[in-house]
Amino acid sequence: MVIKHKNIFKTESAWSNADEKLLCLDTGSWRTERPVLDKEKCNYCGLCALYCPPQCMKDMGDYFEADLAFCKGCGICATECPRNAIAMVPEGEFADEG
Amino acid sequence: MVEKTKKKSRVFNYFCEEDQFAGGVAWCSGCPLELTARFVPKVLGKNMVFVGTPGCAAPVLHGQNVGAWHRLAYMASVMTGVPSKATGLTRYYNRIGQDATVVCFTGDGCATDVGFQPLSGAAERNEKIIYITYDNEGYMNTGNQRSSATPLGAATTTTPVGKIGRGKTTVSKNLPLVMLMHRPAYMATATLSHLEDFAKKLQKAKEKVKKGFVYLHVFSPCPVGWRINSNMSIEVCRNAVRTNYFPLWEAEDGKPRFTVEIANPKPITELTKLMRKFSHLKEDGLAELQKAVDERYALVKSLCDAYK
Amino acid sequence: MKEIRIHGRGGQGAVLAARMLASAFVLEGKSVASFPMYGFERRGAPVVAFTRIDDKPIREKTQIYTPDCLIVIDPGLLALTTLFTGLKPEGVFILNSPKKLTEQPSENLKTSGVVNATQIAVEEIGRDIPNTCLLGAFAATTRWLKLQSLLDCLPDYLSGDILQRNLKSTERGYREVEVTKW
Amino acid sequence: MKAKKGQVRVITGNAVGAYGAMICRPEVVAAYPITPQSELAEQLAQFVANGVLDAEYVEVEGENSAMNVVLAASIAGARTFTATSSYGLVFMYDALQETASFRAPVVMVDANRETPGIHAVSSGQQDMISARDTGWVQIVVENDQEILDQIIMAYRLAEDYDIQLPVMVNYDGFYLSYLAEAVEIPPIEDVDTFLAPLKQQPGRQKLVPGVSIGCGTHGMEMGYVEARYKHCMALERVKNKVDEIDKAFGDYFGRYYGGQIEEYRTEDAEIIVLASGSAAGTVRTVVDTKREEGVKVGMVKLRLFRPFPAERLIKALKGKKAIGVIDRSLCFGWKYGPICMELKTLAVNIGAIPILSYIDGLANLDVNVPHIERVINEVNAAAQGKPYQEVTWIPMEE
Repeated sequence: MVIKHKNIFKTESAWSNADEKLLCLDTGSWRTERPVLDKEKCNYCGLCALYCPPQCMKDMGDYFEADLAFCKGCGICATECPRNAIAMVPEGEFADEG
Repeated sequence: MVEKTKKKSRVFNYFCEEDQFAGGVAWCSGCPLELTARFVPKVLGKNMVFVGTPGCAAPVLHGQNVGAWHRLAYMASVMTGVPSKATGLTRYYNRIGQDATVVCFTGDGCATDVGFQPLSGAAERNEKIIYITYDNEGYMNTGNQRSSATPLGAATTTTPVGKIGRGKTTVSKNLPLVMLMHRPAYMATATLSHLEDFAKKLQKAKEKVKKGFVYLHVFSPCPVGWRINSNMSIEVCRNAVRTNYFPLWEAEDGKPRFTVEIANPKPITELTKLMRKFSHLKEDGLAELQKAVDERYALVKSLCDAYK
Repeated sequence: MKEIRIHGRGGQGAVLAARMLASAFVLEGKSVASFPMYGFERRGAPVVAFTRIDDKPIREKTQIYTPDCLIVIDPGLLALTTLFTGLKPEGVFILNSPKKLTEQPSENLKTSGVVNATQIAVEEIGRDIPNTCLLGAFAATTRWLKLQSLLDCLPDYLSGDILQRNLKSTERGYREVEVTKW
Repeated sequence: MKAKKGQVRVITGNAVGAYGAMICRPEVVAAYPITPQSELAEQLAQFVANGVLDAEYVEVEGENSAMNVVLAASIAGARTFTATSSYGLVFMYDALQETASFRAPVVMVDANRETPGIHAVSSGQQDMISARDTGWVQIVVENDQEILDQIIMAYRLAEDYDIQLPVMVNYDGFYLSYLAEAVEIPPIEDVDTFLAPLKQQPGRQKLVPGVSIGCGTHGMEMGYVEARYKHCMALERVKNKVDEIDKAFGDYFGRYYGGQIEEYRTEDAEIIVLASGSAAGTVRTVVDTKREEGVKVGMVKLRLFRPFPAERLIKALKGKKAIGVIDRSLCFGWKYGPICMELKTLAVNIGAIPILSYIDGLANLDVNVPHIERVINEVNAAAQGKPYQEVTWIPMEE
């Protein structure tokens, strides 16, 4: 038998190693809407960041901003914001951004 | 700029670790399980080992060949072996003086059904393990089939509604109370709307696990399976607490106490209206569900009162 | 034999579309085989589904590596590098997109049918479920299947108001698809 | 360099199993009692209670958990031990496969007993047979001393860096588990010496908290194929390794067992009886008496069942005129017994000779002397060209 396969695992059994390969999905592409913040209303309480399931809200010092690479557009931040400072806007509005 | 009256929420202070998961992972948008999975290591710290099993968490908790979706040590198990594997790990780490928090992380399908026997065994042996159940009241990873945590009257793909079928015909197994009867070192119910309550319980769990078995039951509604709009899943958790559908309580060494008491609970319809899981229930069905909720709450309350 | 490969995301009805297509061809006396490929089901995760049609019974049980026709339900998937691999010469391409195809996406691709199925689905069904609309576009672009066969098979899968809305969405896909010969 | 003479005790097979485990210094032990193995689990608990065995002894709520406890502890780096039988073994079935596929070097004793379906609390190798595709190494012993010695050898095999596989040491329930024989228990320091070579080998992958490494990742496409291929190649390496370890054991402790198989009076034999387990002892006696009557018969004792010792069997059986295989179990879907069925796959290498399958010794029935005499007579007749019956359920014909 002539083996052509190059080993995937260094180990005998199936082990993963995050230092060698941390996987990540382009979940940002799942979105049909994105959160848009009205900074006037925001009081930096951070509930949007705390409740965000992908925990992808970045702390910008006096407000939080969703990382659009991962935000799935679920809209929880908009629902949970005590000051209704976040609106969910259809992706179509940003289509030309490429 | 609005004058910054409020400082950042206190919950941020409970975090002792960065988010251990990659930004993009395979959980549905709006899923409370994703929040739970990311939240737990932020509070418990990185020096933990996850033991997980097929279920909604598996595609993220367990890797794909060499690739992993997070930086935590983990062991993948089938549903029959989670707390018993955790036992093997915690016993050996304890023996060699390796500091570690061994955390089982399974759904209700494993905890209340397939893996109930080893869970009960590990609890009775008071193993130094934190067992966390994310309870979405059914087998959601495989498309919303019923589990023994599925409530009375709920529609699932194996308890469908039809000319005759009216959803699940039996009341769900009350796993938190069953685990109370195992007298664990510490146990608690928690959910994602009450993050500070959840964070406090995780910190207490990390302390108490040094003494013995810890059980955490996290109410984690499934947007897809329960047909909730993805932006409403935290609100569903909140209303579950406010209707006493999912009371928040804890117990140290078997003595239960409420951590959040609802002065005047809302009717169950405040919860059921947020989802289509119960949409086929008419007044009689909703009344029956309300009765089941009230009875269950009364039982927990009587136990808490007994230890006041 | 015709081999059709459908690319979508979890929750967009790719698997259902493949099966509906098979049912429609059965109404025209064809042998069919349809199956999906995905690991765990996740809303948003890529899914591929296959449908084979032939005059004689279909015996292969493999994925489709050299499709005669590609149906792409989510325009985001155009970024998938492997999308066009194996497309047969004279290949047909059905795309759900709000934008026109300005240049030939792949040299083997001779015919393309583009329609804003998401838009039509939102208008007719009230939600972004573009699969039936794209099947209408498929029938118009390939001419391998009569529209009526598609409409006749939908009741096996849908009923009531949802059925009526999907019938309209399919018809609009059939009429409004923009067919281009490259 | 030879080991010192050990202490001799007259104890049952089960107690021997406990001693065998104890002197190998396991760190995590989990066992659930089941007839006929219970005394082993009790003896281990007693060792721990008396401070003779320093191990985490986990009183599990069932065999499935027993296997999971030792599997995980082993993956964390511990030396582990467990023991079960029949119903318990099949209850572990999913964990058995995980233990082997995770390549955890767990050592387990299986006191063989009929599997459930037809409820029976009696001896038979059906449980071992029913677990032959779980990826474990399976070895079968003949007497009490061999139980102890094989457990020591099992650790040196399982934890060998080139192997990294769990090993199941099988002995007949009832016939050995309850049989008291004089057994030499080597000093624990000598066992340490015998197992010391393992310490010079590279360390295997361990699960450590705080380290971003995960055990049991999904095997995706070629990842899965690769892991299975490595597992099967390791099983191939087991065969020579078993022979090497047997030699090293004999050189040091003075007792050789033959490794994968033992060949008893086979050099000039024309016909062979293939047997395994405690029945092989009885076969030896009948071979001797038949030899005195001028019958050129020998015995091959199968010790290694998984991986199947094909090469050694071909070498031992090539050129013989006929073979009789005594199976103490059955093979659903084949008329032959399982060991016979597997031996038949080697027929093309051994030669077109009669291979007679005998099913005997189920459910505590004896593989007794008259049965073995009948086997040898029929095989001898077949060797001389007389017609023969391919499969015989001996008890059914009495």
